[in-house]
Amino acid sequence: MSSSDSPRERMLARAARDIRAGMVVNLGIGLPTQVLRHVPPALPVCLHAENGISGVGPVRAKGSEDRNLIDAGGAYVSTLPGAAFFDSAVSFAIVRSGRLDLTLLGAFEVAGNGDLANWMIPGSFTPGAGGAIELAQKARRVGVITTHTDKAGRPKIVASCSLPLTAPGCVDRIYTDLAVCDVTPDGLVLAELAAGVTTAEVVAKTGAPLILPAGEIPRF
Amino acid sequence: MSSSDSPRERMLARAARDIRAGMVVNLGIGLPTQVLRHVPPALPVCLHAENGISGVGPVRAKGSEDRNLIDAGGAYVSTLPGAAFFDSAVSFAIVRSGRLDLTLLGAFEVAGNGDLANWMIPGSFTPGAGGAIELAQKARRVGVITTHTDKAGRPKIVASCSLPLTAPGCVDRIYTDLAVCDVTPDGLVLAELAAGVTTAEVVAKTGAPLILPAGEIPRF
Amino acid sequence: MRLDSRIIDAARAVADIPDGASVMVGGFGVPGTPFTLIRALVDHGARDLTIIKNDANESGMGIDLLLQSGQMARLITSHIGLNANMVAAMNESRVAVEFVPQGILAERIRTGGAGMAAFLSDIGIGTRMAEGKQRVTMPDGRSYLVEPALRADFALIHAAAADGFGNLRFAASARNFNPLMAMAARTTIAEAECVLPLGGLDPDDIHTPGPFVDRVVALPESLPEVYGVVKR
Amino acid sequence: MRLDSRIIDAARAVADIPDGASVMVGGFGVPGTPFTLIRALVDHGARDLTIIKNDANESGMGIDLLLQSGQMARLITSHIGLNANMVAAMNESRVAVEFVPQGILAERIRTGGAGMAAFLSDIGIGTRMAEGKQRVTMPDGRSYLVEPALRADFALIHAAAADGFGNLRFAASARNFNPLMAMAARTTIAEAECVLPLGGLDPDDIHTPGPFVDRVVALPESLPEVYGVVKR
Repeated sequence: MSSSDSPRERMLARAARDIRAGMVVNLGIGLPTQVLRHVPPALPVCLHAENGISGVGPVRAKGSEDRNLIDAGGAYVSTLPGAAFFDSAVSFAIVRSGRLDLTLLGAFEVAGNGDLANWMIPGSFTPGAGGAIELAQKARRVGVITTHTDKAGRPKIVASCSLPLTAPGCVDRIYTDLAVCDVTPDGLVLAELAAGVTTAEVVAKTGAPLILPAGEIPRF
Repeated sequence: MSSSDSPRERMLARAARDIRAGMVVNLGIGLPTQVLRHVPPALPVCLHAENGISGVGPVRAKGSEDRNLIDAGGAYVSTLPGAAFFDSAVSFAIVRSGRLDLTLLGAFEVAGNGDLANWMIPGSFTPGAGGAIELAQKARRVGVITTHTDKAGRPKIVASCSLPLTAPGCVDRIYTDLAVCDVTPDGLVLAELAAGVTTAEVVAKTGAPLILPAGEIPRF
Repeated sequence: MRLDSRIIDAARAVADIPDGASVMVGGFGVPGTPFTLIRALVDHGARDLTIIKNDANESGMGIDLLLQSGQMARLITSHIGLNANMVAAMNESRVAVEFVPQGILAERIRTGGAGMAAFLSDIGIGTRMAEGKQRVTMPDGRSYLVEPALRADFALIHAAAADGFGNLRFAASARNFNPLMAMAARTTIAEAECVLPLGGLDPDDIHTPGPFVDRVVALPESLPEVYGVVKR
Repeated sequence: MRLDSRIIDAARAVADIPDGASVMVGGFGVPGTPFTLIRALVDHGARDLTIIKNDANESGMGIDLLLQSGQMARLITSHIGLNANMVAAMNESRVAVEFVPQGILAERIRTGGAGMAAFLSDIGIGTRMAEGKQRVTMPDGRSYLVEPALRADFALIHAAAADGFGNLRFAASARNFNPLMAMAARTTIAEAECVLPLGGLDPDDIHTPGPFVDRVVALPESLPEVYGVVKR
């Protein structure tokens, strides 16, 4: 929980607050996995790994890994009491049948209408989609965690994705270092602002039209 | 093995001879199940029960039944060393994917072209097909065991089934108390004769055209 | 992190099953039939139910009670031959019975549980089972039947063992349709002969993972006689 | 009655894999990858192979050896990001790579193993994954993609334990695609860390039933290092 007041940690902590008791949750590689640091230890949550685990526990310390037990990102994990192992078909049955309450994913681009592109950059990054398609399309709720802009300062939230989609209209909520934005039938709504960030800054750094709610915008 | 020289026991013993080492076999209720009495104890054979068992063993004696262990006919069975339990989807996956080498089934009617009717008599017997459809259609080899004629003396082997089919063209071989008949591309062939039975008798009691092979017909 | 507990008593477990609900019921014959949950559903009284079960049990037990109580409006099944009451109810049109070949029934339920829309199969082609079914021709030029997924509002499951999170284990041939139905319902209710604390089941030994199971009902140590060997 | 034994050594187990064969290979990353059978297939030398595997392992291990030996002509997979050799081979068109979303790959293999022709799903609709796929409109008016069954001539499986009849058990996340592929091949070959006598596995504890498995190869008690924890 070091540097817990950095914009990045606040973003992770904010996303963690939407993980509720009793949920079955799948966390993508990278930023989404780091959300775990902010989930209260007493909160009952079932982490799902698409390679066939429910009840994933903390990553194991070097030297105490189980060679047969990795998560979908290749990390040597542990299991919680009550965990289960299953094959890859059952694992995606959980995802597609509505038993996965929430997934948090990374993004190359996310559009104001909820379109997500996070698996392919034609000509430079084409490793295959893995399990991203099903997670994005079928989790009951899909959150994207991303810095608001890329390293060059360009918006990650765009009016329309230029990259091949992972799934259309799948994203419900976007967590960034600057804001929380909700995909609604009316468009993308600025739901919350990070501490010290102005509405004007978020609007300027967002590539999609942003609906500003009436009244004060909550802070996180 | 009492009365092992009766026509009925000879029919069962003849069918048993076509159960070969290493086969996975499903036996229908009634006559087919009784074939087991004639399978040599040392022969390695895996009995499949469609309610989720491979490696079915002998029926248990009264008083030593396991309440959780029945075969698809409701008999309280045992298991052999090396048996496995699985769900009904996996059980029929074995059948449909070509892993069931042989099934022996009963028949109301069986036609010279291999059509089988064994599950429904409109207006009088309509309990549902259970697993018969898949067994008949998908076992690598389908044998029918039946008395050559019904109680009224009418042929069970007919030119064309009048009852609703279990599966069309599915039967490879028919074992009766009088003969063994093979379904071939050319038609139904009289392959073997029971002891003491004449070709003329079989032809007279068979409702489908019967091809008589050149030369002497083997006896069983 | 930790996992939550979903243990509840039988009456409360079925209390929100509404009139008109579809209810999958595990079991093949006696083994795997959730007799206690069925009894609770009879006591609860929801009517106009669509029951999905491999077979109709026998007279006086299992889903025959839902027939006798008048709660069952429709039955989707593979075989009802051991229950003369059900055959009569079908013939008198008191219950609408839809027959599905057993392996197709199993796979349609699994397809629902796996979140797919349908599967394509050649089972039943050339028989009256294929009548009225949608067909698709695949690139190989062959025609297949469209077998739509089956899902239900509720599933009633019988397990040999469970933990509080809903991980389940079945015994012998009592497994049958239970793991498939557990996947295919919006709300899955499992009764278990033995409820263990979390961690009491080895993760490699679990037949149905907890995420599919919403409610766990512990059976009494001394099981009612109906679960026993059938005397004939 | 008794069950037969199917134990054989690795070289003989793969000896009849012909040029041009399709071969499913279990594993997700290191866990569940049948490294010994893959090595035997390299030594055997069959060429022009179509490999079906969730991922391409990493450089220098697993199916990367079949790439480096020039035996792999096609790969059907969900993700190859951890193997730069495979990415390069794809980009240089030395291997034809077909990508399938991971859950669809799993289910297409299971559909093959269950003897069905295809399943219908909405996964990928609205993305380039749907391009060129056959579509079917169901009675609900919605359009679905036809996902054809995947079968193979051979499957190479890694199990934690087996008995001589071919009943298999997997360990933890090493299960992954192994049970699905074991169902979907004409000839299924399993290597096992521990081969028990018949009866050594409880029938309730078996993940893949013996009727799906043709050959069982016992691994040495001291496993090669490639099976171990990956050092990075």
